[in-house]
Amino acid sequence: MTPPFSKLLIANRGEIAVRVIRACREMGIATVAVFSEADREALHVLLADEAVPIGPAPAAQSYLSTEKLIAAARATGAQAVHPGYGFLAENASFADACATAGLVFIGPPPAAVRAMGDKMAARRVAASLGVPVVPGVSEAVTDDKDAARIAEDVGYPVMLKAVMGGGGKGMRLVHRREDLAGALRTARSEAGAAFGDASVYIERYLAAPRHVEIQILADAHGSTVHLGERECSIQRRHQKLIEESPSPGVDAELRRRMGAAACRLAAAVGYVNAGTAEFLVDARGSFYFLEMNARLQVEHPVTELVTGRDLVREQLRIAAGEKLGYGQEDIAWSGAAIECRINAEDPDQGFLPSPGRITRLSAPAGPWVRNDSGVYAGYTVPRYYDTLMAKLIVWAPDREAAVARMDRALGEYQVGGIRSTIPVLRRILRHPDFVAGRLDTQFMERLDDATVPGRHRTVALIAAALAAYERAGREIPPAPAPTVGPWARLGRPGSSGSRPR
Amino acid sequence: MTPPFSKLLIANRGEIAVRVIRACREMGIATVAVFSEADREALHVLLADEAVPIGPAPAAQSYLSTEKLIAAARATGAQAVHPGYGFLAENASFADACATAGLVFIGPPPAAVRAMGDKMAARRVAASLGVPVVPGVSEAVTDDKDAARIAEDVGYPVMLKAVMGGGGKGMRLVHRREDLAGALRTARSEAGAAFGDASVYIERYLAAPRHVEIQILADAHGSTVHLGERECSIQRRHQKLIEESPSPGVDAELRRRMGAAACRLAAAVGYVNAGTAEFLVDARGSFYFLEMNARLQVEHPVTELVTGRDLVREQLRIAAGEKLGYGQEDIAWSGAAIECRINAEDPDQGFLPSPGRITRLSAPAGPWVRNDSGVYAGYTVPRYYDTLMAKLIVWAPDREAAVARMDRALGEYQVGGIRSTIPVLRRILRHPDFVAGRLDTQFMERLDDATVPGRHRTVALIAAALAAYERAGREIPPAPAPTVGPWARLGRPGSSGSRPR
Amino acid sequence: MKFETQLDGAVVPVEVTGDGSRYRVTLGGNALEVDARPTGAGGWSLLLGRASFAAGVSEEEGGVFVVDVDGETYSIRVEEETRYIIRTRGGGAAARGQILKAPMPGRVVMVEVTVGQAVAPGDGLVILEAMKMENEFKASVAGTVKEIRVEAGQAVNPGDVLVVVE
Amino acid sequence: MKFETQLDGAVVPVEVTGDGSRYRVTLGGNALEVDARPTGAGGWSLLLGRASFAAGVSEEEGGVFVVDVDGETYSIRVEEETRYIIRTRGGGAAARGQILKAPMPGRVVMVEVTVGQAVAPGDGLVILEAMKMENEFKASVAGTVKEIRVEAGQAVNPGDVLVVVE
Repeated sequence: MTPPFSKLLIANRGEIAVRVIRACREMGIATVAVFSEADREALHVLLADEAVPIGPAPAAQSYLSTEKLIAAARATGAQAVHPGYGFLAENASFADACATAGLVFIGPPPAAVRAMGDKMAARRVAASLGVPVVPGVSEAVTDDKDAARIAEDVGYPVMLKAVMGGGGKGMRLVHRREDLAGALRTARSEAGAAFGDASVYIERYLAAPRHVEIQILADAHGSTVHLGERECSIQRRHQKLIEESPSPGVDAELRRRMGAAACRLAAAVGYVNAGTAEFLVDARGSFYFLEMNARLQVEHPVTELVTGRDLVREQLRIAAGEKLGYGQEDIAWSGAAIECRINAEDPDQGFLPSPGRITRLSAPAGPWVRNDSGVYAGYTVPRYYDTLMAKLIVWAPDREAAVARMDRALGEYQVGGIRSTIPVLRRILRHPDFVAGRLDTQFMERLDDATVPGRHRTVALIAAALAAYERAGREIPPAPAPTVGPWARLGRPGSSGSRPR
Repeated sequence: MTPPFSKLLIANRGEIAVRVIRACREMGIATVAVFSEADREALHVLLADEAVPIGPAPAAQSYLSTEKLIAAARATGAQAVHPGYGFLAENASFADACATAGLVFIGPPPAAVRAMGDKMAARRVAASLGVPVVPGVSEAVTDDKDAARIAEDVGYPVMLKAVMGGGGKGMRLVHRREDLAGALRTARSEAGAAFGDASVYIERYLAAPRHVEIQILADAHGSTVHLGERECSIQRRHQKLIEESPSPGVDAELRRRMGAAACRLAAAVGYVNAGTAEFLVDARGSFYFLEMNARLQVEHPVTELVTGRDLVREQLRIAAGEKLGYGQEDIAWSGAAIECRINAEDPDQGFLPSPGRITRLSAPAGPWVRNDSGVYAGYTVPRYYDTLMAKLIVWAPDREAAVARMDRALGEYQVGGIRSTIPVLRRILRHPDFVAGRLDTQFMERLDDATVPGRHRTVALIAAALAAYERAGREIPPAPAPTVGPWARLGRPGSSGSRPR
Repeated sequence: MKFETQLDGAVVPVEVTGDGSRYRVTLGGNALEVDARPTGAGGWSLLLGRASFAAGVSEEEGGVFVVDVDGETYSIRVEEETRYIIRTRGGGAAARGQILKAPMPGRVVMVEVTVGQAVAPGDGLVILEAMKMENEFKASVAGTVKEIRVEAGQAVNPGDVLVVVE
Repeated sequence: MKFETQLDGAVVPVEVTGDGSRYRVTLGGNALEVDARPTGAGGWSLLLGRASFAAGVSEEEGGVFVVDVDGETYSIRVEEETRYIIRTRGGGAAARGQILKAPMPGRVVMVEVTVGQAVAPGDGLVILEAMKMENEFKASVAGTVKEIRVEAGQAVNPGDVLVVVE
């Protein structure tokens, strides 16, 4: 195989930068990492062929700086830029800047990015193609009286959404008409702060839908295929925690219909490269288009494992102008894949971020276990970027075996020094609704209600006491605080430096 | 799925014990590890539900003690015993002892083990079924005159092989008739010492054949299927280093013929469970049966990755009396898989064993990379057992991509504190013959002749010098040896405890 | 050596004796023989009789040991018994106020209270941003805001005092 | 600080100056700026200009540093320059004999020579067994066996002297 490029710059960090570096290495493409001052020791820097510093830790001064990224690409002679996800991945101006600098942007054409970035415009395209959308308006509501009338038409409860939104910001669920005005105010304020555009629109709220998305690939020669769906209903505050493919709620016929809808949408906006159409699916199996993500998704590996197709490799081939070389009839699905997101968050404290040094890291391995990680033992997770550390992905011939395999793999995973989502992921995996495939976007609320006693309390107490005991034997402990009175001078076993028996 | 057993004992150690534990955990089967005094901290002990000590480090007093293994199974209430490979895996008496103790032995019936353990008998069975064998005699040669006559008939060069042999012991290649008597003497002596049976037989020597084996699965209800071949020609001293499936030298027609031959052989001896028929394939694509391995092979994962079937799970299901549930027409192959053996050996010093503490371990990960390991960072590889630490396995849609992926993965693999086969594996992967699929059992001799200069000498020198520099800054170096004369008192930078600049 | 362990509000006395790899651990009155081996970087292999566990133990501030075992995580405060007695007696009349400390490195987005303000449990005190997530920290007691030691935009480190409520 | 590095028989002088993470390494006359960070457990991230390398460095006995980089392994002896000069001058007339030491823990299978026996380079001296493999150690010089310090069946540790040839 002749590499489609000789050198590529990855305008990202963390596990996705590592993912792209690995694909490039396998294709014979030299890689350029960029890094902020917080990321000199990040894994993507260690693994790349070259690494270029691009400024201070805050992303606005580094990973979001078009100027520095283009300069780094020029300085290293890179021919192409992969934006990963997040940061500048769906920023049409960045794609423009790459083109201007003579760099191939690994993603859709700027026009398609723009067409899909405006959620209202995307809704209108969908509606015009006969792809169902959630009932609501296809234009921003600026007037509160209009909003009240529309909400009545659509029917409460309604959802307010930012026109340029994503990631849950600027979203508000409104149950009663008297709450509408206040919700409009806060939604507009959040949207303005987050996206520089305060416009919001109104949609009917679907209770407990599934969140299902379709992966598409389109080449620059007019071929578009879909690679089936991903079930992404396990979310907390609109952040996905577990994804899988196929969806237990999608059969071959629904897959065909949703896939065809996604391909029609892509073709209509001149989409090229990898993209994802997001849908809500209600309990009756009706689906509603939400938006198109003009980038590689975090959860792309589950699609890779059931189709056997390397999506990053396909992105690079497509961006280089190659033809897909296969049609929809060549896409076959085999088995079931599940992904769990290993985030630096403390699920026991409301998912509080948990940056810091990883003192111990033991990743699962063995048959059909894939770990896409951006961290290593001894690495310090910086406080500046998102909490995703790694993605644990498994494949098995069927969903039941995949759930069992993921459960096994999570049991082997240990991250010490900071907290991770591993315990809550295991609780989800063992929840009867998850096991049965009864998934919807309200799942996490049901989980929070379930009290789950730990199974290994005694072992944990023993391990903690042994660690304390061995530590006491090694060190002279600090004296107790001086304010506590006469007890302070009494028997202090452990202070002699030798271990008391 | 109802687990076929509630509890299973693994009569083995290392990566294969870990492999079996993982399969059991995914099936809901509780696991019992056994460990010698050298293995208290081994990974299989850490991962099992229960662990039972079975004696001193030497295998003869622990892993080869039928009595201790049966006692451990009884004490823990295990219902079944998985022997792994090596140790007692092909010991019919152990299988008998399990049956007597009411334990299910995960492997073929003792009669089939015995039938295949005698290489001469297996040859005769093959010949009677019309499965080609390497030209030679099907009985042990006891008389040197008979031997001379047979060797003339077969034609020099000839190979002497131990009747009860395996692993290269008792094998001698004889090029000229005047060397025959001496070779017979040493082959008999080695065979007697290794297998307790000095019988040897004579075979025609095939120059530079491929070593190709067929995986079969047979249930207790008369169904036998094959799962295609594994190419195992990359060997050093009859020890496999790299295996792959499919073989670049086997096409669908040859696979069908070899597969059918393997199934006929298995059926003829009443074989049940997983087994492997080994063949030599010459340059013209003719194949010759060598022997049947009545156990799981080290290299089973490459077959798993191209067929999507979990061989350990299948072994357990079959042993529990379940039906295969599929036929030959349901077996499909997809893509290409390669396995590299990460051994504790120093390829720069003639593959000298390298036991000791692993101070640093960084295993590759990411898309379609599987690491089946029996070690971890901080673990001490004991000197008592074989050198296999881990198996690195990759899958890709085709062989070229699989080779590139393996090369990428080996580049990420670092084992510090002891030596490993990683550097030589990478040299093999990059050899033009390997890349082109020109494999035969003489490959390693060609590799040894190739001088390969390192590509990173300068970087290595810098890293070593920096490590020495930082170490000097941290420590007061020991004084030079006192015998070297007046120089000893002169300028000793670095001895002040602070770092000289 | 005697310890008091605290997990989810429960206090369990644990006594440990032994050496090297063989320990006797008495936990809530039950004595257990434990074969425990450190496996590096805070890892422990424990054999309780034949039952095998691989636990990871990390020590955090304040004598808290975080234990990972079989996909579960436990935060356990372990104190030598005498110290525990001293602390709980000496601090028997522990101030009923709240000293809100930063649990992680981050940046103050907003201080939601002013000095002198009365707060009830659950009232927001400070919003901290870290890893692109905003996290609100609330009053755990009723009282009056006595001190505010940070302002919006300021970077904080774990353990930094943010707000004091009396 | 000046070092002499030895790799595959070649001696390369290397000078290192610098601090923390920025170093200047002068290697065979070429000065390179190196940004080097330890990443834990002997790992180093090196930036030579923009070129990035992740190297693993383990120290073995005798000042030998084993460097793993990109799937390659190098054994490099590093000596502070003065020590190197002392050693090579002091030992200029190094004995031409051979002191065969065990390179690994193992068990002696066979001693193939007797004291007083003449040996030529390549003659087998001792067979050691470790990890189920037998390994023959051969004479590297012509000479006479002066001492045999082990016998068949004996367990040996790395560095134990097995045979001395003069």
